Amino acid sequence: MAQARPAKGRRETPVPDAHTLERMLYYLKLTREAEVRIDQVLYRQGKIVGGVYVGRGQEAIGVGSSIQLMQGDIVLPSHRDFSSFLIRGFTLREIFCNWMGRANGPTRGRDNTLHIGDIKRGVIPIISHLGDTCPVACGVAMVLKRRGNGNVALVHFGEGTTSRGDVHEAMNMAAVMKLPVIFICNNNAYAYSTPTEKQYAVKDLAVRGAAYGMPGVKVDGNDVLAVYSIVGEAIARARTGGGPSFVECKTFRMTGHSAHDAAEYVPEQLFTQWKKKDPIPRLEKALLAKKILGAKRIKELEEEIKQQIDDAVAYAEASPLPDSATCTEGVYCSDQCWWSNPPAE
Amino acid sequence: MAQARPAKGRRETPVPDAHTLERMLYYLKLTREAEVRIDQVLYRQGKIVGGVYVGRGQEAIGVGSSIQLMQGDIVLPSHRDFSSFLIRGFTLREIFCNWMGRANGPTRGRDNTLHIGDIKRGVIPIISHLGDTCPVACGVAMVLKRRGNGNVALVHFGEGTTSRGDVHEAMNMAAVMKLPVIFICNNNAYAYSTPTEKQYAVKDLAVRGAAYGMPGVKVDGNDVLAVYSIVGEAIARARTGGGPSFVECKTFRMTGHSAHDAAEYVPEQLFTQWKKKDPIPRLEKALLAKKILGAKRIKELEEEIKQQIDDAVAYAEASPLPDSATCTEGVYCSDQCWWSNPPAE
Amino acid sequence: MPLLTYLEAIRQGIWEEMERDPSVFLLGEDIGAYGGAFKVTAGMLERFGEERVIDTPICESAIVGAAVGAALMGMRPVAEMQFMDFISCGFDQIVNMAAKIHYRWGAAVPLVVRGPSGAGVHGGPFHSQSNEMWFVHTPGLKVVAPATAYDAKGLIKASIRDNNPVIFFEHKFLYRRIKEEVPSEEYVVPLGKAVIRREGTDIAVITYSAMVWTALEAADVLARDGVSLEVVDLRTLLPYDEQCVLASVRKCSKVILLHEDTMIGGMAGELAAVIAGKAFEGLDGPIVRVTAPDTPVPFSPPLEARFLPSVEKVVEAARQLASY
Amino acid sequence: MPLLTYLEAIRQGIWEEMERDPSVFLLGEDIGAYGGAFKVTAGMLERFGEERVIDTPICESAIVGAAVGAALMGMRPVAEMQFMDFISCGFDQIVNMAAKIHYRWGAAVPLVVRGPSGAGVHGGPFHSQSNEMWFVHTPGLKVVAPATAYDAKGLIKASIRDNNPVIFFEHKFLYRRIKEEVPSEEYVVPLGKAVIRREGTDIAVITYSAMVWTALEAADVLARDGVSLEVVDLRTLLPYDEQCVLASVRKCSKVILLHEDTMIGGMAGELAAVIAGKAFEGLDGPIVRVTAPDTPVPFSPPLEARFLPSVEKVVEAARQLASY
Ligand SMILES: Cc1ncc(C[n+]2csc(CCOP(=O)(O)OP(=O)(O)O)c2C)c(N)n1
Ligand SMILES: Cc1ncc(C[n+]2csc(CCOP(=O)(O)OP(=O)(O)O)c2C)c(N)n1
Ligand SMILES: [Mg+2]
Ligand SMILES: [Mg+2]
Repeated sequence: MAQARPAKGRRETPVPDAHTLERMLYYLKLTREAEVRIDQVLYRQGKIVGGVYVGRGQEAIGVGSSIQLMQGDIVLPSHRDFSSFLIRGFTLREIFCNWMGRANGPTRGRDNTLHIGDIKRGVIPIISHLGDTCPVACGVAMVLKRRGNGNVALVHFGEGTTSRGDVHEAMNMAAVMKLPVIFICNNNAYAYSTPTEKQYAVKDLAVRGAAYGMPGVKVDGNDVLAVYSIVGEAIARARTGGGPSFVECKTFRMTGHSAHDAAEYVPEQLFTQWKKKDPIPRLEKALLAKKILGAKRIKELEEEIKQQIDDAVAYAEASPLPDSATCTEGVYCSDQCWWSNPPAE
Repeated sequence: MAQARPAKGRRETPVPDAHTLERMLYYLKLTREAEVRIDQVLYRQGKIVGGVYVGRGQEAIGVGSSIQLMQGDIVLPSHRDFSSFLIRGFTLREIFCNWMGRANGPTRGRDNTLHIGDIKRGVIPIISHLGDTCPVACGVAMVLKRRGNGNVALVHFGEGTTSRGDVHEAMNMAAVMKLPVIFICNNNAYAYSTPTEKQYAVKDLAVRGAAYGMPGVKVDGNDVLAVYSIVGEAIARARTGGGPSFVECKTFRMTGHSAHDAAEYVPEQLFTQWKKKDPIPRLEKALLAKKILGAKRIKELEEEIKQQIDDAVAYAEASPLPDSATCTEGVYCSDQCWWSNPPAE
Repeated sequence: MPLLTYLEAIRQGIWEEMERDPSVFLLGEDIGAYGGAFKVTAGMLERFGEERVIDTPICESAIVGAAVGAALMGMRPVAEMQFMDFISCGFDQIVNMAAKIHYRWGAAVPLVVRGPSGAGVHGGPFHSQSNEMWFVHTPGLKVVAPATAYDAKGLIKASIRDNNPVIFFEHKFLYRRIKEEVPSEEYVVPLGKAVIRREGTDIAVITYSAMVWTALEAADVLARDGVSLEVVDLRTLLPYDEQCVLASVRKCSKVILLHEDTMIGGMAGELAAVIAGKAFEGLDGPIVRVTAPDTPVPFSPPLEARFLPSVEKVVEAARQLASY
Repeated sequence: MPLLTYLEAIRQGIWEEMERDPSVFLLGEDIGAYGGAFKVTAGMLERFGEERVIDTPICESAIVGAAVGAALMGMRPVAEMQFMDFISCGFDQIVNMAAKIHYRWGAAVPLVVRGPSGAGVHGGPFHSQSNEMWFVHTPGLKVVAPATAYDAKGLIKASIRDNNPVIFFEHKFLYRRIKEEVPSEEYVVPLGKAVIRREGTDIAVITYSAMVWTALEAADVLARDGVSLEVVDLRTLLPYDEQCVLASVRKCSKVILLHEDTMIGGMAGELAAVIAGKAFEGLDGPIVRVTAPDTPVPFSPPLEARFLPSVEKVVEAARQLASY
C-alpha cells in the first residue's frame, strides 16, 4: 500500500489504473467465491456453526472503497464487507480459520464470522451491536487527524443500522470536529426482514449528510467504478482536511439475512431485477470491452481463486480447535496475556 | 381545556383570540416572577438545595406551545419549561413544594426541580438524562394515534440534547410511524458552557427535519406569537394525521446554566443584545398597542402574580419535609403503594 | 394436556394475554410478518393486526422508551429484544426511565422487555450473554428467568399483568429443546415465588433458567452415590424468594449456588450474602459457587463448553462439599 | 507536603500523566475552557491545548466509543462523564465494545472513564447514583473507587497507565470535604490492592469510597465501648483484593460489609460469597450487610439521610454483631 500524503488542495475524481482495475475484479470474484463456499458449502456441511452472514451482490462496496486505502488508514467493515479484510491483507487461511473457530484464527476461536481485527493491518472489526463502530471510527479519526499524515477512517454499516443512536452521535461528532472519517452506508434494501419503508421515511439516506453539515451522496453500490470515484472523492476530501462525508451505496442483499433465513419476505422479482445488476459481470464486461483484461487472464484469476479457497479451507479444517483451557486467558491485557497490538509507548 | 377534535383537512395558521393573548402574557409574567423567586431569592437563602435551572428569557416557547394544548394532549417539557406545568394545571403551591422537597409536593420529596408529572394533567416530566423523553413521547403518540381523538404529544429539549442518540432514534421512529408528536428544540445558544458551534456543524438544526422526512422549521423563540403559530401549524398537522414535526425555537439562556454558574464564558454583549428581545415586554407592548389589554389590567395581573407566588412560597415553607421512613415506600406499584395514575383496566 | 415447547409456551402466554386485554401490544424488530428472529411472535400480526404487533426500526433505546410512554398511557407493551445481548443499547431507558418513575411520581409503568438470552448455541460473545444482574441490581424492576415451559407461560402472563417494568429472560438453548405438557386451562405463575424442583436432604442447589436442568441431571448422578441434592428454581430473580432459599438451606445445611452467568457480581453473591446473613447457624459447610468463569462468552465449541457450568462440575463440587 | 483536596489530587494526577505521556488526552462535556462541571480539569486546556483537552457534544456513547477508537490507536484517552449517572448512556460501548476487545482479538484498550458519583449533596435520583456494580460484573473492565486524596491521585495515575479499560468512580461528596498532605514526589497506587485503614481485632468492616470515612468514625465510637473495628478500604473493586479481605476476616472472625450502593446485587454480595466460600471456618458470626436500601436515591434531605448508611447504622450493626 502506498503511503498517504496530505495532497495540497482538493483532488479531482480519482480514476483507477489498469492494475487497480484487475485487482478489483480479482477481489470481487475472490469475495464472491469465498462466501459461496461459506454459506453454500461449509455451513450446510455443519463445518461452520453459529450465525453466517455474507455480502453477496454487494461486494463492490467493500472493494471499491478499501482498494483505495493507504498505509495508516483504518477500515471498520460491516458484517458483510468480507472483501475489506482481504484487501487489507488478511489471508484466506486466517479468515476461514476464524469462521471455523480454530485456535490459529485471529480471534483464537473466541469470536466468530468477520469479527477479526488487527490494528497493524488497519482493520477494526464490528461487534454485533449495530452502529457501535461509528463512534469508534471517530476516535480513530481524532488520532489520525492529530498525526497529520492525511490518513482516514472508513466505516461501513447497513441502512437499518442508521436508525441507531450511535450512528447519529458519531456523525454529529465527526462533523463538529471535522474528522477524517467516511461513513459508508451499505443500503441493501433490507434489515433482516425489515424493508426500508419501515426503517426510515426519506427517499435517500444521503440527505442525512446535510443534517450534520457534511456532504451526503448516493451511489450505485453495484457499480464498483462509481463506488471507487464517489468514495474516492470523500477520501480525498478527508485526507486534505475537508472533514467527514456520508456515502449511501444502493445495493441489494442477494441472500437471506443469514444462512438460516430463506428470505421468503423478499418479493422474488427483486432478486431477478438485481441479479441483472450483479457488480461482477458488470466490471468484467467493461474490462473485456476496454481490453484491459483478456478472457484468458480472467480464467487464470478464477483458477487461482479456486485454488486459494481450496487451500484455505483445507488448512482451516486441518487446524486445531482451541484448547478449552485457553477459555480463561486474555481477559485482561497484561504482560502474560495479549497477543497483538501492544499500546504505543 | 377544549376537547381535541380531529379537524377535517389541514388547518390554516392558528391565531390566538384576546382571551388567549391575555393568558399568554399572564403565564409569561407568572413564569418569570416565579423563577426569579426561585434562583434569585430562595436558592440564595438556602431554602432550595441541589441543582437549580430556570428558563429566563425563553418563557415564550413553553407558553406559546402549551397554551394550545387540548384535553388528552401530553406535554414532555424540558428542564426550562416551567410555564408548561402551570398551563397544564399544576399549582404554584405544588411546584414550590417540589422545589423545596416537601412531603406534599407531587414527588413527595423524592425528586427535585421540575421532575413533576401527572398523566391526568397531561405532563410527563424529564429525567436528567437528556433526550430520554423523546422516545417516551413516541410511545405516548402511538397510543394517542390509536385512540384516534386527534391528540398530540409535545416534547421539548435543548439544542445540546439533539446530539444524543435517543433524540435521533425517536425522530426517526416518529417519522416512520407518522406519530402525532411535535419535537420542539429550545435552542438557547448554550449547552451548559458549550456554544452551538461545538455542538453541531449546521446553521439551523431545523434542517434535521428533512433528514427524517418530517417538516423542520425555525422560529424566533422570543416571539410568543410566532411560536404560537408555527407550533400551532405543527400541532394541527399532527392532529389531522400529518405526522410529526420538528420546530427549532431560537432563543437565549439569560442566566447561567444553573444557579451556581456565573456564565463567565458567555460574552457580555450577548446578554445585552438578547435583553432587547425579551419576549415579555414584546408581547406586552403589542397588546397595549392593539388595545387588547390596558395598563391597569396588566397591573392587576402583576399584583395577582405577586400574591400567588407569596402564597405558594409561604405554603411550601410551612409544609412538612417528608418523614424519613417513607424513603423505602413506593419503589414498586402494588395495591399498597402508589398514589397516582393507576393503569387503565 | 397439549405438549408445548418452551418457545411455544411463551408464544401461547403472550397470545392469551393479547386476547384477554386489548391494552397489551407488542413492539420490536422483525416481530410482525417475520414473527421474530426465533418466531416467538409468529402468527400474531395476522391475528392482532399492525396496531398491536408493531415492527420498529433498529433502535433499542427508542423501543424501550416508547414502551415506557405507552405504559404511562395505560397500555401494557411487550417489547422484544432480538437478542437480550442488545438490551445494553436500551439500558439507560430501562434503569433510569422505566425503573424510577413509580418511585419518583407514582405512575405505574406496566411493561415487559423480553427476549432470548444465554449460551450453548455457539452464538459468540454477542449472542450468548446472561445480562440479568444489571437489572437485579436496579430497584423498581422485576426480573424473571423461567426454566420450564409451564413456568415460561405462567410467568410471561404474570409479567404482562404486573404493574411494574419486568425484564423477562428467555433461555434460547431451551426454546426448542424442552417439550412439556402444559395445561390449556388459564393459569399464571406468580412473580417472586421460587419452586423446589427436586426434594433433597444433603445439599441445596439454588439456581435458575437453563441451569435448573443441569442441577437436576447432577442430582440423578449423585443420587447413585447416595448424595441427595435439593434443587431450588428461583424463577424470579427480583424480587427473589428469600424464604424458600433460606428454608432449603436450613434443611440441607449445605448449599451450592449455580448459574450460567459469570461469577463476580453474579446472583450467587447476592444469595450468599442473604444465606450467610440469615441462615448462618444453619450452615454446615462453606457456600459454594458454580458459575461461568469471568470472561466474555467464547464462540468456539470447546471454549464455550469450558465456559458453561456442566453436570460434571456440579457433581464434582457437590461431592467435595458432601465430604466436608 | 502540600495539602490537597480529593479533587485537587485527582487533577494533579491527571496533570502529571498528561505531562509525562503525550498519548494521554482528555475528552468530555464542558471540560475545556469551563474546566468541567466540578472543575477537575480546570487549567488543562490552557496547558495542554485543544488537541489534548477535547470538548465534545452531549453524546456519552460517542464519547466512550471515540475513546475506544483512540485507545486502539495507541493513545490513552481519559473520558469524563459529567456525572457518573450518565454513564448509562455510554453503557453499551463500555460493556460490549471496550471490555471485550482484548479477549476477542488481543488489542489493548487503555482508557479511563471517570467522573463524580455518589450521594450526599441533595442531587436527587439522577445526580447521586453509585453505579459501580454494572462494571464490576463485566469481565475485561477494571473498577476503581478511591476514598482518600492520596489514593485518588495514585489510583488515577495507575488507571491511566493501565492497558485496560478502567472505570474510575470519584465520590463528589469527598471532592472538597477532604484535605490531606499528598507527597509531591512521583507515586502511583497499584490497582487491585486494598489497604487496612485501621487495625482492629473484633470486627472487620470491608468498604470503599466515602463509606471508608463512615466506618472510621464508627470505629472511634465503638472503641469507647471496647469494640475494636478493623477497616478495610478496597480501593479497587475489580479486580478486588481477595487476600486482604480474607485475611482481615480470618483475623477478626466477624465481618460487616458496608457500601453506599443499594443492597441487592451490590458489592457486599460478592464479598459475602468469597468470604463464606473461602473463610467459612474463620467466621464466628453471620455476615452483616450495611448498605443503602433498595430504592432510587431520594432528593429531599430527610429521605437522603435515611437512604445513606450512617455512622449510627454501622455502630448499631457492630454492637449487635459483637454481642453475637
Ligand atoms: C443493536 C442491535 N440490534 C439488533 C441486532 C440484530 N440484527 C443483526 S443484523 C440486523 C439487521 C441489520 O440491518 P442493516 O443495518 O441494514 O445491515 P444488513 O444486515 O442489511 O447488511 C439486526 C436487526 C443487532 N445485531 N444489534
Ligand atoms: C445524558 C446527559 N449528559 C449530560 C448531562 C449534564 N447536563 C445537564 S444539562 C446539560 C446541558 C444541556 O444543554 P441543552 O440541551 O442545550 O439544554 P439547556 O440546558 O441549554 O436548556 C448537560 C450537559 C445530562 N443531564 N444528561
Ligand atoms: Mg440492510
Ligand atoms: Mg441549550
